[in-house]
Amino acid sequence: MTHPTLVPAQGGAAVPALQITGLTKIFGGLRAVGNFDLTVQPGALDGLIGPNGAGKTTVFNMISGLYVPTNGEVDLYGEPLVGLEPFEITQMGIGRTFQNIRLFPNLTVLDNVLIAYHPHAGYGLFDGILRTARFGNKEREMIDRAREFLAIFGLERIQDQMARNLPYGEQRRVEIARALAANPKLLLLDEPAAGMNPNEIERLMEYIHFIHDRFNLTILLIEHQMRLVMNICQNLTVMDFGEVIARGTPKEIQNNPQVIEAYLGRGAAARAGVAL
Amino acid sequence: MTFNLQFLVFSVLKIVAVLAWVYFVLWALGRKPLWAKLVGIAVAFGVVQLALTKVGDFQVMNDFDRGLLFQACAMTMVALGLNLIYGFNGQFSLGQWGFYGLGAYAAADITYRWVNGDASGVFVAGLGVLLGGAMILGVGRLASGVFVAGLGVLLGGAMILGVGRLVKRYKGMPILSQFTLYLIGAVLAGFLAVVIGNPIARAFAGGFGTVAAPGILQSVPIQQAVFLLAVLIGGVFAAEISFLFGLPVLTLGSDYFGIATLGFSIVVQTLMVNTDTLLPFPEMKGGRGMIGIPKWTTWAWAFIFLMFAIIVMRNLIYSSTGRAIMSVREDETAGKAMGVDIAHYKLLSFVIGSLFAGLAGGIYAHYIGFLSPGTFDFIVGFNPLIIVVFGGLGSMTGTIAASFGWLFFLEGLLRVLLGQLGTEAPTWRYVLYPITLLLLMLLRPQGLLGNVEWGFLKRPIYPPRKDSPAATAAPPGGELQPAGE
Amino acid sequence: MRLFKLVSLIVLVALVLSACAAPTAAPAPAAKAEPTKAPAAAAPAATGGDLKVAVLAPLSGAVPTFGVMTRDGALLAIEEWNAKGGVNGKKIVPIVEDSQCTPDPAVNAANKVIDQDKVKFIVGEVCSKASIPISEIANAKKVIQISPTSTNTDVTVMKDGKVKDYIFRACFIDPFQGKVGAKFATENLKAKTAFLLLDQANDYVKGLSEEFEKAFTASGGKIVGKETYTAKDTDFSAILAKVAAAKPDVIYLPDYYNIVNLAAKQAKEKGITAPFLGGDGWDSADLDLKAAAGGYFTNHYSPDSTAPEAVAFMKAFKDKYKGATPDALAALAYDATNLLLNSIKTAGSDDTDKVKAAMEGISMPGVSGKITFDKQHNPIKAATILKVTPDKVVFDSVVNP
Amino acid sequence: MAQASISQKSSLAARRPGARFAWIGQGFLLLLALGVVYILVTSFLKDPMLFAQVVLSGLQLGFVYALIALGYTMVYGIVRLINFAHGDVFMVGAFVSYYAVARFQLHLWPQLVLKGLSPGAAVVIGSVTVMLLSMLVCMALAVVIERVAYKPLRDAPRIAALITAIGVSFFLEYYGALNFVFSPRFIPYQRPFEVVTFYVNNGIHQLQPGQAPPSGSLLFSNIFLIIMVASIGMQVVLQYLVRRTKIGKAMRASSVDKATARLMGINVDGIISFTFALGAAFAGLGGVLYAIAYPSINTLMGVLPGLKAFVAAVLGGIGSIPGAFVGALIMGQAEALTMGYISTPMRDAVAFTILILVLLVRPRGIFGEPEQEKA
Repeated sequence: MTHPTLVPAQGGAAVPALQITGLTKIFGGLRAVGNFDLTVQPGALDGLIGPNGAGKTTVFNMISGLYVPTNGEVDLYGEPLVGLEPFEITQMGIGRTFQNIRLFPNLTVLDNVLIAYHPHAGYGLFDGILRTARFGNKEREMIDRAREFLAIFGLERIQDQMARNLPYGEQRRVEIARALAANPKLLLLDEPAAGMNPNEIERLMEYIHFIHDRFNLTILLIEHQMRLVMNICQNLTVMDFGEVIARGTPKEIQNNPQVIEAYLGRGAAARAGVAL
Repeated sequence: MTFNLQFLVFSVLKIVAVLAWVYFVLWALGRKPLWAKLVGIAVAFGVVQLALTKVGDFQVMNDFDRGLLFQACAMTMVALGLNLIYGFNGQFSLGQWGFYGLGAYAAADITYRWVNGDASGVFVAGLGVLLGGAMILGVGRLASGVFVAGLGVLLGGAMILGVGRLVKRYKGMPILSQFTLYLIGAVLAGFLAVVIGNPIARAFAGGFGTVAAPGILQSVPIQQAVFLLAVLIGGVFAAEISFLFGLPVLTLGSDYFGIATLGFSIVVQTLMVNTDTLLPFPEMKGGRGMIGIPKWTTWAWAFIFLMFAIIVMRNLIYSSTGRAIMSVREDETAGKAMGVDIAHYKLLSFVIGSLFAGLAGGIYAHYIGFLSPGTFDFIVGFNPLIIVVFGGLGSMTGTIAASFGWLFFLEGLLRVLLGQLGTEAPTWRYVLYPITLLLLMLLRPQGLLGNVEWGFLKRPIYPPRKDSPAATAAPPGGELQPAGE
Repeated sequence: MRLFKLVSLIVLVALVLSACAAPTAAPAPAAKAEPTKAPAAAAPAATGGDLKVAVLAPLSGAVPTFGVMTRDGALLAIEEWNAKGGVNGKKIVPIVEDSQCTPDPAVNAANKVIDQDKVKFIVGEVCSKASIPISEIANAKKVIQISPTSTNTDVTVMKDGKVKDYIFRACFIDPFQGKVGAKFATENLKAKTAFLLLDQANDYVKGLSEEFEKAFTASGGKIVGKETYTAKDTDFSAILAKVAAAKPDVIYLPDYYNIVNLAAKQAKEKGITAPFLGGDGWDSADLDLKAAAGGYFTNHYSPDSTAPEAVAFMKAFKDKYKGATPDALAALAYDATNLLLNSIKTAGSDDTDKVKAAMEGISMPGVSGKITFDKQHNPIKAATILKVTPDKVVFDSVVNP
Repeated sequence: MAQASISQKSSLAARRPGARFAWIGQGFLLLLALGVVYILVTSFLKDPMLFAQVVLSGLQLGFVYALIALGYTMVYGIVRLINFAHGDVFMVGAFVSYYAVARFQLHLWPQLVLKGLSPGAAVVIGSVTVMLLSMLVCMALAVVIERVAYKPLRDAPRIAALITAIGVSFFLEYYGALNFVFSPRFIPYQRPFEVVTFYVNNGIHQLQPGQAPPSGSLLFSNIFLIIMVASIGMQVVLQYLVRRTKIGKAMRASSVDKATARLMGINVDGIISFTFALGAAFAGLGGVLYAIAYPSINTLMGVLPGLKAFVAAVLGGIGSIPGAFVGALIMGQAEALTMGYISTPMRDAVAFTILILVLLVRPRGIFGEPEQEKA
């Protein structure tokens, strides 16, 4: 996929994986996100945090094309994304999960993953209808690949179950696996630990580390669970009321009074630290 | 009036036999080696053919059953198409009946003209459909090769052909603009088809001979070929109209789409009533009904098209395209995030579904030999929806079984039963029918078969390869337990 | 348990709904048909087996009222014949089927009675769009079909102009009534201008108004306007506003009484004084006399006619159906059935070829006048003009085209 | 910032080059709109009186549709069900009033019981009694239908309830058409009061029976006024009920989130039944008024008005009460003007074309809240 790029990529070698500049979204007069900037370096595992309603998911939706930004730029490895259809953005290499898990509930786990392979199926409508040799080969290949892929996540034993019948934790893992199956360069995780108990969060952290290393991914995640964020993220960006209020390493953020204020309100800043 | 138990028992048995036959067909299609498949289909075909044959005075399936059978075949195709649109793609459509009607009228007009020594139907409609198709597909798709290039040069119809490409090149064009361009293209295509098709048709006029001495073009093989062509053109015509209509309208949400498609059905019926006044088709006779359509549908044709629909449907569903179609039903947003072009697959399933309806229309028109706008009333148009829901949304087997079962129940069993019960009883047919409908829906809201599939329609299994590499790196947290389940 | 609850609730609804209407002693009595009873014991016994006659009528679908009337008329005729000992010594067994005024169910019904019940004689359908596909099947299988009310010429004639041998009809075809109506308008009403109201989708209405237009303009009249409506319309005010603006001498509305009731009533309320003129579709006990008062329509018989057949029919129908007044559909179905049974009697057998020949040569006094068939199997009858007064429909004149 | 927005714009244009062709679609719509305006303006200029008369008849239709549409929109708003049986409840309303008037002479009771009442008041009271009776019967019927056919399916797929709605509709139509119920006939309706026509021509005069109004006068009837008053009145009552009362609050809560509403102690099933009953009451009233205005009744009479009213509700934005009203008025005008100036058979086609075009421009109807995509 080549697209004419009118905005030149910055720098020669060190093109950031994700570069967001001046991103703004206004919903009928309400500024959900304003002038948001973010740079994620290749191979990073960064976090985006902020209190409820800070506009984090809106940012994700703009990156993945579900919302068209009112203003601003999103570049993936120098390629501008704004204006593309969501499916095109996915095909350019952004995978994502959702805050409230969005699997295809009435399809099997295997089918869920196979849909992620769809853009690279390698055969078309007529191959499918006529069951050409090409269909046979590619389909077989795809299914084998999906199985191997599921095996990596230890999901092969549930591959023929309907997604809706899975327990919550497995649904979460299937969703992450499905996002990875699309072979993204950048993975967006929207509150992966939502609804998990501390024990599960522990495992999830290992899991995220594992996929980060194994697939050589760049990951950007939204999370409320500070323990997870503080433990695994390299850089954090904090949002409140649609604006960036702080950036830095987890350490720096932990001690930033502005952040504490955003989370706990004025006055609580003094007693902070423990909560984060 | 004496009560004839025998008829009643036969009617019940017939329903059972028909369902058994459907099961057999699906089982036979599901056999592995090709020859076993073919033998199975041939047997399924032959059994019915034999039952339809009159040996002396004995005939297992009389014309009453034959009629039900043909109507069931047509209904199956319509309902399968609707199941693709609604059951698999999740787009609540009430317009299927309109496309059925379009296909029926288009196909009927072509053969009508042919038997009356006018080849213009085939050529004008055929060219129109081809040009329209070329316009929709645009250069660089299926029709990219000799055909489109040749015609494009020949006709100077670059504009028409280009619409698809134009739309593709200028991404992000608003749907309404795309629609307008396609509409202009379609009108031009129709115009060109008339201008070019008519002279070609006239060149064939000599071949028809007279009524007394039919020419070569009225020989049976050519008539059959024209019939096949007519049904195909009817189907493709319906599909193309569905493309034009679906392009803007599919952007609406589920129920809104449903109402818009209901509107489409009603508009189509209005046009049918006015074929001889607003539209230039005096032979269709508007509300009076079109007579003189050759009754060329044989069991063989009905069976072939039925098999066509079943096989295409199944192959489509169990392919990557099918999974993409289903992802739209399951969760559009997640589908987008997985790289599925939602709009494209909505349109695709709508067009294929309408194609089935259009083909069914052609089969129907040449079975009954008479078309009246009354047949395509929107109230009757709820029937395919009822059938699809009865059979189970998203179950192909359910749709097929329900189509046959529904017709043989409502038009078969109920008719025979109530006919026996005196002269007042037949008025109760449409009282008992909704009660049955209510009870069935209340007892099995998910449809009779839910999502069970039989034989051929079962999901194909690809057993894991023996040499499949074991998971190379066991993931941490593999034993993730459900949270608070 | 749930099922039981549901069933009982459904039954409850049914009961309440019927309770609403049950004591049928209203000013406008409902047609209360009953299952035909066996012929009275006093009747001479029919001995020679059964003769099955199918009655195909739209008992559901868009026009169940026409279907019920047709069925009742036909059943009355059959009952009378059975009371007289049947035909050729055979008891007549009616088989009623619902054909819904739609091609598919009509074809299924026809196939069922022909193939399953082995019927050789069909009375029906009401609507042309159902009668045409039935006629094609019946003609191919040498089954005699007589449609009481399908006016479309295509019913008895094939596309190439050949007459379908086994298909007849008992009603006027369109041209005749249209001509009579036009003649009456110009000569008796001295009308110079006329306004046409027609239903594009109804071939009966369309046929009549086309013929009326031809005949009316040929005799020097002028059509000052033409408006279409559809059968499901109830609001005619937009159309009537145009009629009022055109100020015609007569308004030609050759549709069934239900449309006439609505249109004429609204016209009266709009102060339109020009008389309405129509066809035999007006003839019904349910015609709103106050609304249509001052209008005229062409018909084959007159309710106050003194012809013995008509008087007897009116009485018999009222007796059998608890005071219901027959309409044109019932009268025509009655005549159609009688034509058929008379022909079978004349032929002396139920061989359809013989019956067909007998039918072609028949001359029978019917409720709707003396009936003979022309070459295209259409009946030849004289037309009467009836006048609607606020209390009753009265005979006005006889017009020969 | 300025820099960023420029670069963004140029980049967007590169990504979406087709966006600049929006004028094609807009032009298409504009051409259609111009065509409509042209027809309307020329028709108006040709004969303003006729035009006004046509508009008036459209208003009458529109007000009746509004009454039925209220039921559709309320039910859809609360259970997301297209209640196809609603049109048949409307039909039952008309029949109940017919039997009340023609058989039991219910409309005459004030004259018999309350002697000394002025004739005018007696007619009013009698007619209102008939209407109330119809409304009550329809309410009861709707509650029974809701309990039998819809409630057991509340957790089933939405389509199952839709199919039962179609089933109930068929049942009412064809069960009603049985001879011992309503009979299948087209019954001339007997009005509880006489329709009086007035004409406007240098003041308002009453049109005497058999009198032709002077040319150039505008006609309207008392039934038009009654329909208008009833329709607007019911609209106001409903608005008040929904906005200002406790039960209205409960209705709104249930339509937003049934589970939460239940937790808040709202009897959601009761509210749903109430909504059905309320809608049916309006439909019953609509049925009586419709039958008085167009006095021929039949068991299938509810199908088309029901469908039109539903379309009107969708047009206005289903779930929105003022939307149903405005949508119904638009539908009425579209029908009357098509009948008057294009061609009657095209009426339904025109109505649906308008619907589709409106939905394309405003996907949730005129008053509908645009749905924000949740990700």
